[in-house]
Amino acid sequence: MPSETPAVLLPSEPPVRFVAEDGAPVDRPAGYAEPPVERLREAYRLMVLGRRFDVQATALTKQGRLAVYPSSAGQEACQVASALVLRATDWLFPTYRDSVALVARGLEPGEVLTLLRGDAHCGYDPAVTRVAPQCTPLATQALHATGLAHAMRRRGDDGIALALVGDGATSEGDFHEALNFAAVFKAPVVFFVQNNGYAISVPFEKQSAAPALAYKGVGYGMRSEQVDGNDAVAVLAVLDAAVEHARAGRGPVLVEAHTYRIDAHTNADDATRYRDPAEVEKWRVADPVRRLETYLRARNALSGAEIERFAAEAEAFAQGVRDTINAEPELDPLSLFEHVYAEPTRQLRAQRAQVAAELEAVAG
Amino acid sequence: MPSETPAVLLPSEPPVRFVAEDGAPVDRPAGYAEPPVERLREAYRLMVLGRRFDVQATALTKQGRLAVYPSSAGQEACQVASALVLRATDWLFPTYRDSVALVARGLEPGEVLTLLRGDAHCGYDPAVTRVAPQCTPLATQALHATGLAHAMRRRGDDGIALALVGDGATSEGDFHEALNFAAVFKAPVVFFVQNNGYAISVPFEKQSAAPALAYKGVGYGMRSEQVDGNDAVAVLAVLDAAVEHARAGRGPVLVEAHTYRIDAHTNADDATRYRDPAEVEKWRVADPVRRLETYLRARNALSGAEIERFAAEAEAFAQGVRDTINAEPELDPLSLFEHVYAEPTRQLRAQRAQVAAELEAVAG
Amino acid sequence: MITMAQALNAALRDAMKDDERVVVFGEDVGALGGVFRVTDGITADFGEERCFDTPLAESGIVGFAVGMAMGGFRPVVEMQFDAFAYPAFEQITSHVAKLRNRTRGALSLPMVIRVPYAGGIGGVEHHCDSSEAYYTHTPGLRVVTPGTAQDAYDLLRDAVDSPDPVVFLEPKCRYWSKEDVSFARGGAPMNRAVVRREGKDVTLIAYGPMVATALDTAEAATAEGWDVEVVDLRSLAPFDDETVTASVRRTGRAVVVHEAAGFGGYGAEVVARVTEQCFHQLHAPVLRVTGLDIPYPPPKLERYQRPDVDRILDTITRLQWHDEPVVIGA
Amino acid sequence: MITMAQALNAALRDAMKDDERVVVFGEDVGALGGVFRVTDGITADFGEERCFDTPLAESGIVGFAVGMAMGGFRPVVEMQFDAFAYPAFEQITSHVAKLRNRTRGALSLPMVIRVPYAGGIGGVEHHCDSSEAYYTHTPGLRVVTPGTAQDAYDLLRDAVDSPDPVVFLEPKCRYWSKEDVSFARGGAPMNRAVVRREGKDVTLIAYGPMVATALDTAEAATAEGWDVEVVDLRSLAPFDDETVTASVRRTGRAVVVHEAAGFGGYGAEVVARVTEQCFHQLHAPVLRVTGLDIPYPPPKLERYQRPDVDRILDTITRLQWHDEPVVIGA
Ligand SMILES: Cc1ncc(C[n+]2csc(CCOP(=O)(O)OP(=O)(O)O)c2C)c(N)n1
Ligand SMILES: Cc1ncc(C[n+]2csc(CCOP(=O)(O)OP(=O)(O)O)c2C)c(N)n1
Ligand SMILES: [Mg+2]
Ligand SMILES: [Mg+2]
Repeated sequence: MPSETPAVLLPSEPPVRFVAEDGAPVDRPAGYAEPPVERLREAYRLMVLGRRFDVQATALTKQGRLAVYPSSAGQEACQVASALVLRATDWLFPTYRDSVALVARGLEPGEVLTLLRGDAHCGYDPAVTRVAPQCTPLATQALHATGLAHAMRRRGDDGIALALVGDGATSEGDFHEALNFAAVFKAPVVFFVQNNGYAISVPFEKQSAAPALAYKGVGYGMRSEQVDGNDAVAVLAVLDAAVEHARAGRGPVLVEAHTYRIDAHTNADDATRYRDPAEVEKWRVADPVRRLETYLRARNALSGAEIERFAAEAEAFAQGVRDTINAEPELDPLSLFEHVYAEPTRQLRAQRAQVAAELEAVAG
Repeated sequence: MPSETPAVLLPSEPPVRFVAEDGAPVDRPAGYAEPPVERLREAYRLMVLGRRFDVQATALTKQGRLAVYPSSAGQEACQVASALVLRATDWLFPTYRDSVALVARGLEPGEVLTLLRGDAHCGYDPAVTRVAPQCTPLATQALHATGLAHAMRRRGDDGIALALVGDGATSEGDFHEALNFAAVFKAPVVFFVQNNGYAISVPFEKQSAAPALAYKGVGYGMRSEQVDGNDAVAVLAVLDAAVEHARAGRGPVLVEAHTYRIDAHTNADDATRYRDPAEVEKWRVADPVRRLETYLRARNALSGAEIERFAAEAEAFAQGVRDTINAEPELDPLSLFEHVYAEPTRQLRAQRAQVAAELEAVAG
Repeated sequence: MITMAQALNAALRDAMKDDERVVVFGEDVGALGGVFRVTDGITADFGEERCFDTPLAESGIVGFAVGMAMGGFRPVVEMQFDAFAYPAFEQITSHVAKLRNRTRGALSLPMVIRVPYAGGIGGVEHHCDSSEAYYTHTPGLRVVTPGTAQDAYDLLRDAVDSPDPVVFLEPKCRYWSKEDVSFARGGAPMNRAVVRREGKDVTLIAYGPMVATALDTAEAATAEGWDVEVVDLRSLAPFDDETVTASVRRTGRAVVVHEAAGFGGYGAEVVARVTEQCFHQLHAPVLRVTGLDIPYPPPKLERYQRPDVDRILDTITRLQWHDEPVVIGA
Repeated sequence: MITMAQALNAALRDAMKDDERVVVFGEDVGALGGVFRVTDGITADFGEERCFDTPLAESGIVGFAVGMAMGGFRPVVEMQFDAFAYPAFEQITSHVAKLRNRTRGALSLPMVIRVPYAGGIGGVEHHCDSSEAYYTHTPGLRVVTPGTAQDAYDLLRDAVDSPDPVVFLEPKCRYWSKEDVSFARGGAPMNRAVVRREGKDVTLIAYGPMVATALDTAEAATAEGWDVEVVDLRSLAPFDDETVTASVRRTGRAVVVHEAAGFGGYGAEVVARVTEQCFHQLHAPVLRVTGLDIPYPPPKLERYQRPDVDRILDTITRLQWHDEPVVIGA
């Protein structure tokens, strides 16, 4: 027996918004309280930091310091909110696109970029940070988040899991299976879809014919919501409510944020092959950082001096990122054999010995 | 841009019904015309035939004549409607559960049971019958139906594809991917979910928390409907409309029929391990064959003599099935090598020669 | 005397008793007890929390298990049949096998994926695949398969205890074979092969469904005057080179037997390893007796697919006992 | 001189020109031209109907292609990277490989599944898997892989023309290698291996990404006084026993080279077949030079994974030129 009527499960129409593109407040959507101003200021600070980090990381790809970097420029409201709505004991399941969310959660930027700089592992300790390795096989992590959320609930923790998913990834079977498992087991997980309009070159119209991805929720008996993803106030308000819903044991929630990928898919991509630069310009107007800045300034919640301070802080942070990444550590080829199994098998020990002998031959 | 508003895409609530459990007519649901009485009589005839076939097939498993048989007892309204709503040029994509639909479409019962009697192939020629092999890997055929529907549209045919899917199979990733591809490409395909309450032993409550599976449609931008699956009049009416929608190029449709699997999952299953016989009895009251019979009789559209004639016809049919299946043909082991590739490879020719030599050794 | 299915059931129960973190889930494993009754009565005795039915989605089951294992549980999941594990292939190959490595050991995945596999039970299409080679080629997985009820118990206990993910392949055709089983866990460790029968003329290397066939062959071979040694691999990955090569060095001849299609099958690895390591002790090439390179045949024809005593004996005959080279399949 | 990527592009275009039924689809193959630009400009030149982007779902792509093939088209689909074909594993294994057999030939599936595979391009995790062994073990599939730009053209044309489904593995690291390519289709048929370089001392058996490495090794080996023959398999399934065993019988020694992990890899089948068929002509065991049995390493360490000239030369050295037995890995 479904516990909720279909109407309750449908998302708001139009998407929830607190702040218009020009930074002016709009009517409050019923059911969502505006987050306290301190929280908004913190979001602003982290968005500035995150954007600077993002620019820095892209620059490092040009210098060959990173193998690849998928930018989250334009998605800072979503990224930062994903970190802010969680407790330290909650789990975050990010994709390759979500480095800024990890930075906002307080992870070491050098660790966040470990894999992208060409190392074999995710850099940070997921058990300590409660951040799963950034996931590349699309939508697969949504199932991990669901299982982990269920595990927390089974153990009596009140932790929740937040799974980040792209619009393209919602087309994968694993996305469907994750939502269904979550709803059936009432797992405390929030699926947060950043619909940035593209999956590499494929625009949303070719990805789905749905009125919005949030309309998928009802088909699982899951609460759903859609939100203006470039309005940090709205994203925070909606995600806070979703997290609370999940934490209270009332089941999973699907949230879709309508946002835009300002940069190419990664530094290796050429977006001019498939989209009109005018479209990008249009979305620059909806910039989430500036929007929040305007909103806070108008409310006298942010001074010019503070803006400068945050910018300077971000600059120093970027310098730190550069220093860390430029101090390239030697990677030990023999480490490749260490973590395939809890103990290297006989076969792997033999192969390690062989590589060790090669290294010695070269060295000697 | 989605072409339809979300509300248009949602299913009727409650499910569409023309005839109550006791056979009395109910109010006509807006938007669906009642099928002509001749069509209902034909449905009745085929349901009687199908049920008799089903009983016969189960009996043949007990005699070891069939390896296994998944009964569609209780689902005759859905099965027969699935055949009746299609033109000869349309394609049907059935599962292992849908033998009665194949019989209703006019396939030779001996061919329908070929695989289940232990042969290597589906028995009938899909290219001629326009019926895909009965599919076991769950939900996989929904994608084939979508691709084939798209192919028909691309060639300018006005054919459609009808994909039959169980409630359990809707949980598979392939179901999701099929619905999404269908909606994005506007493929002329109808997904017909026979929600018979169980996936082997797993009841629907453990399969999905959705208010109904038909609520999944909106999340793909797809029209959807739900129907009383034991009301042949309603199933025909709803499927006719869905088929017409698809044929007219207006996109795919998801239809869910609420029905019940009266028998165990297959002859090999023991349903008493997981469900209360009282539940089965409750559903026997909703029997689709008797319901249609009562309805037609009350409208003077079916006489006692006709009922007897249809029963006799079904009996003769069953006798034919017995005769066919009892006349066990020899299977040629060497045929195993013929259709792995268009031409057997050198390697397969060598293996065939080896088996041929073994056979000769035994024979000689 | 209990069946292999019962031995597996006992192993699950004992593992669940010994470790609160062990949970069992999959399709129809609850009230029904699994289509092969391996989980019979476990939900009734341990509760829905410990053994439960999931929605019907294999990738979902495995991915959910990954999450539960990250969350401190030790999931044992059931794939209902071999071919129905394929939807989980990405989760198994890209995550289950790699998560430890991707996190430098910070996360481990102590989980078991049980897969009833292979034929011999009159199953229809998609119900009889021998899928071992798809798993054994993937670094990060352990792959084991019992050939006896005793090993079913021992290996499953070890698999649940393993800190590494284990693909646990259960030979369907042996589910109902009966044997005395000890629950004392005194058997060989999970990664070791065992010599099931000693012999001096030729080594038959088998596993899972073919162990019994290999032993039958050894018995039949005595009539021909051959003293056949039978090695049961038990662990397909990693491979126990030591036990196998020791046997082959003793006998100088070997035949690998499996039910899976031969081409690119697991037996090829066995042949290659043994040949690399024992080349100069071999009197003849290591030969294979395998399934044909065709989709698994239907019930009425499956006997042509599965290695049997005759085919194995024929192959032993071809091991150049009289030192004339043979040319095979050329 | 054109690159392998361009040769593939030309093959697709020519196939589309010659046969209206050929359609190309997958992720990002339209406006973008594929992440490796193999489909560059095809949508622009042939229209959206013939070459189009799909939603992001690999099982969906393959399953949809099955349906289109049933409906009379000849789909050529792209999996964006090796590891991203895994979600399609069930469709490939249970349907693509088997539909003809399940319908006694009434339905055929003339479709091509293009998979950019293997490493050597500095790719991050999940972008460099050598997944050939997962496909070659599945009866009903043909599996081919070009090692040269010319073969890229020839094999892809043949694959599109084939009445059987073909898994077409494209070695990513060779996409940008340049060569003169003839579009005359005068090459060897799709199911044949070719001798790329003649030699009399030892046969190197390679395919796809390793053909160039094998040729480099042969060149380097002349300095050591070895005359090395190089066989490029091209077709992994079926395997061309004739060409390969003829070569090995001539040279008496063989080394199989591939980038995939060694254990249970395709090379094991090659070793097993060649040994079965040439045992008495072999002066030494057939050895393998393969990837390590670990998840594919990250960019900075991938050189330790991939067979290179040194490792192959070292292995040639171990081919018992002086008739002392060696014991490997024991
Ligand atoms: C299973 C799988 N298929 C394909 C890819 C290759 N790929 C990487 S990112 C990407 C696009 C993803 O789009 P979306 O989900 O919208 O996320 P975004 O990159 O826009 O954040 C693709 C196709 C992949 N990583 N995994
Ligand atoms: C991919 C896959 N997983 C598991 C199975 C085993 N199996 C066969 S039928 C079945 C239940 C299907 O239930 P449902 O879709 O509701 O169809 P019904 O049998 O009720 O008609 C299961 C689990 C399968 N055939 N395919
Ligand atoms: Mg996107
Ligand atoms: Mg059902």
